Amino acid sequence: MADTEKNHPHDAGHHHHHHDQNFTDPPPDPALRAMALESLLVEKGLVDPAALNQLIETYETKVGPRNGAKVVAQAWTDPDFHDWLKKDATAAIHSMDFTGRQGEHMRVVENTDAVHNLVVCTLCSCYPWAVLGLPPTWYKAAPYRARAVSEPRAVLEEFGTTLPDDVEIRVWDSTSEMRYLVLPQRPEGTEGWSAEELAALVTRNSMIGVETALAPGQSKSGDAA
Amino acid sequence: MADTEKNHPHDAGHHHHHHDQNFTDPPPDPALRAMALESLLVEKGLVDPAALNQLIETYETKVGPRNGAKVVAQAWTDPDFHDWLKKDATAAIHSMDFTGRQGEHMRVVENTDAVHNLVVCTLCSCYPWAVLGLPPTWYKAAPYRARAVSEPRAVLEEFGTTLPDDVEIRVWDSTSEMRYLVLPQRPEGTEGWSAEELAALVTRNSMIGVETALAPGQSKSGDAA
Amino acid sequence: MNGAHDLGGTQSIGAINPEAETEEPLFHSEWERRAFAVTVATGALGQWSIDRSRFARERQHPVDYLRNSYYENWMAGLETLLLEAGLVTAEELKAGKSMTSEKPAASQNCLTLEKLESVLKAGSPADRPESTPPRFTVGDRVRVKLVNPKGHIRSPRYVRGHVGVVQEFYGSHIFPDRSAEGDIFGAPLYNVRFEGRDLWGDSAESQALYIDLWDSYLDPA
Amino acid sequence: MNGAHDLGGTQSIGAINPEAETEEPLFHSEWERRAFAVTVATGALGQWSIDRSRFARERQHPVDYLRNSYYENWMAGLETLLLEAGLVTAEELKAGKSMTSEKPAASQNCLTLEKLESVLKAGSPADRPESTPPRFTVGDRVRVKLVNPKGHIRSPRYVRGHVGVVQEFYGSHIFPDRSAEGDIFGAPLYNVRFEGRDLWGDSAESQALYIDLWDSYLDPA
Repeated sequence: MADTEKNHPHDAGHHHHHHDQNFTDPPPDPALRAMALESLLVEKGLVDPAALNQLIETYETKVGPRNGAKVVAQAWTDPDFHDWLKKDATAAIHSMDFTGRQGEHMRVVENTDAVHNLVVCTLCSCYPWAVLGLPPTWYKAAPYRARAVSEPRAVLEEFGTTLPDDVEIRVWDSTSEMRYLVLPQRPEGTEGWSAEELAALVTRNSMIGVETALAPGQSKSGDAA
Repeated sequence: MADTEKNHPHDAGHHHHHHDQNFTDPPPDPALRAMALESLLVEKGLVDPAALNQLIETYETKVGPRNGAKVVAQAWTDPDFHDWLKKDATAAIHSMDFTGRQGEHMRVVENTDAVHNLVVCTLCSCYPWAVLGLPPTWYKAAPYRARAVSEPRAVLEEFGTTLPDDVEIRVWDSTSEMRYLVLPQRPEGTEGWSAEELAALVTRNSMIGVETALAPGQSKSGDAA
Repeated sequence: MNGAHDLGGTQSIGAINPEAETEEPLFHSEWERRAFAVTVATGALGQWSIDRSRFARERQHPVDYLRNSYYENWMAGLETLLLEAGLVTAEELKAGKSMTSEKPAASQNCLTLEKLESVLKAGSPADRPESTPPRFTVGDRVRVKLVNPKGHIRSPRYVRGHVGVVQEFYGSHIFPDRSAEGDIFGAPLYNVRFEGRDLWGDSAESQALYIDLWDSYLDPA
Repeated sequence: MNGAHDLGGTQSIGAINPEAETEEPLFHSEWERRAFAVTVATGALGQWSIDRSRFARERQHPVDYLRNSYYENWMAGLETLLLEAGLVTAEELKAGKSMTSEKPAASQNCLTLEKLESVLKAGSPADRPESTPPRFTVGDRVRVKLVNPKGHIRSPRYVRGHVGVVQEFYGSHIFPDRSAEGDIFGAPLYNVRFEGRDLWGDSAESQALYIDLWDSYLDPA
């Protein structure tokens, strides 16, 4: 019996996949792919090479987490701005001239002794470009996107951040065009510091919520990670 | 501003993944992996090479869909057996000596003019070995497992099987150790046929539910697929 | 666990492309034969349940699980099981050679040629005396719990949260969630019908799902 | 759609392994710079919405989506968008060369250096006049619909079926499900709080999820 199944050795000795793609092949070389795309788009008049270079330059030098750090330091030093930021973050942040793409609609969530906020985008990689620039690789990769919502404490531990059990962790999943910025707690021992001095304590990671702001004298680094 | 982000070219020109694995590497060669596993297990006394060969021989020659075809043909020709099969498929099938692994707990689901049954295992690849042998590759692969439950009509079309809109499709997802066998409809024009003649019309695919049984004179093939 | 194995309802997953029934070989290469045989044979050592072996495959990274062919997933799972049972070391797996002259105690359970036929014939029935009485009966409306456990579970994600009707009580079968952790006992098992349109929307008229679910997966609805 | 992009709650997905903030470059290679720039620049052509571009990335096979690095997914999505908009052909993409001397009409919208600063500054606000009045108000209990659409949706699978409480009404924002199909209109958007233990079990005490959800994703609870 079962004779339809025997005598078909087909022993090719290698993979035999029945997908449309063969996942044992390496993916196309991304550098060649990017070059082909750009050449073609330039030739078609769909992109302007000078604008591409300026676009890259803008995000490499102008739009980055120092913007957000200024917002945070301002909130720490100016109670009126702090209130405005919590009530209408979009207007408050735009007033500092941090406007534009991925910052059109802003909301600031504030850390306290009782609440710690953490921002993620499980569905893609939404991130407040206008105040933080382009997101780091880990923010866009699968492990953070998968785990930040289901086990935020374990995720925070991987950044060296341990919170007391009774602190409520609020995870903000950026599913709409609303962009979230964490307002970290002002570090102790910074009484009388200027906004400029304070801004140096405000790391990008503290504004995503995976770390706290630096303590005075603490160097910014990912040592803990 | 954003000065922490510039002047770090790191242009390695190739992939820079932050996974534990690097998915651009090809997976290990399965033939070498199988050989290493078997050698090690033999050396440790955990498997008996003679038993391995006999195991393969058993499923290549003894346990296969001809078993199931006999069950179906018997049900088509013997009303008492048909009733028994529907009431207690395990006992009825075991009475034909089709017993053992992945056939310990059987249930037979019958196609009618109003109902068509389809079997899948979305979570792994559960399959009634005792009556159908080992499953085909497509049954174990992601597309069938993903789509059989959510778009069974589209799946059936890919096997060349079109059902009237008013036929209810029942999809059996094999989440437990209960194993499902579809009892296809007896083809028209087979009045007076013997069980042996009828069994030749019963394809493996008709007992999974992705096709109907063959009509008299129709050759068993995957032409439609 | 929420893993890549839980495929029901996944989209953009490609065409089925079945090989013709009359043309597909049972194995597509010699190594598949060997991977099949060593997996089945080591299962008979009694060192792990079928649930534990499923869980070992599921715990792979989603990319590995989905790009592996079927028997590659079996091999990956078997390697995990052997390591976790302490029967082999990672070095031994890599070398394909034992690093000790001592044979593990489990080798006494080796599936020998002599034992093979009776072991295959006996199979591994999953019915077990009931530990708890069934809470539901045929005709009851039940809602599948919306849970996200980290361990093994046989309640597929696509049906969690949905309401169905109990069709049949199958008696008490080994409860897979705990069996995957080595704790073997029975729990009431039902077959439950769900309407396709409840799960997939109006395009799924004339379509029903029949799913086997254990008592503790369900709430009254 | 139920695809690999919908990652919330996926397990066995590995460690985060963040690069140190002070050490990670903004781009890890020159091709990432170019992939970033062409994607942002072509977005300004007005041929597709951000929702459509997300949907183009999501529709990849799960293995491709998950093993690709971030900007590889951007390139894959951009190729799909360009093809579907009829701006390029598959042959042209392969060759990296135009097969026609005619420039597409969309080239009139090319993001030139002159326009760049004002376009970046303006951004793309997503608020739109309301098409329907909001059905919910702050404090309302809502249940996320347990749906499995084939199209784009921004209601993550891990929250579907669960009950939360409306925290804030954000006004009317472009509805992504239809925007991905080219139909741009506003719908009420809320921020909704869910308790961690409802989603993940008792181990998720002291944990809450805040998720932005459109009106039609919700039912009263």
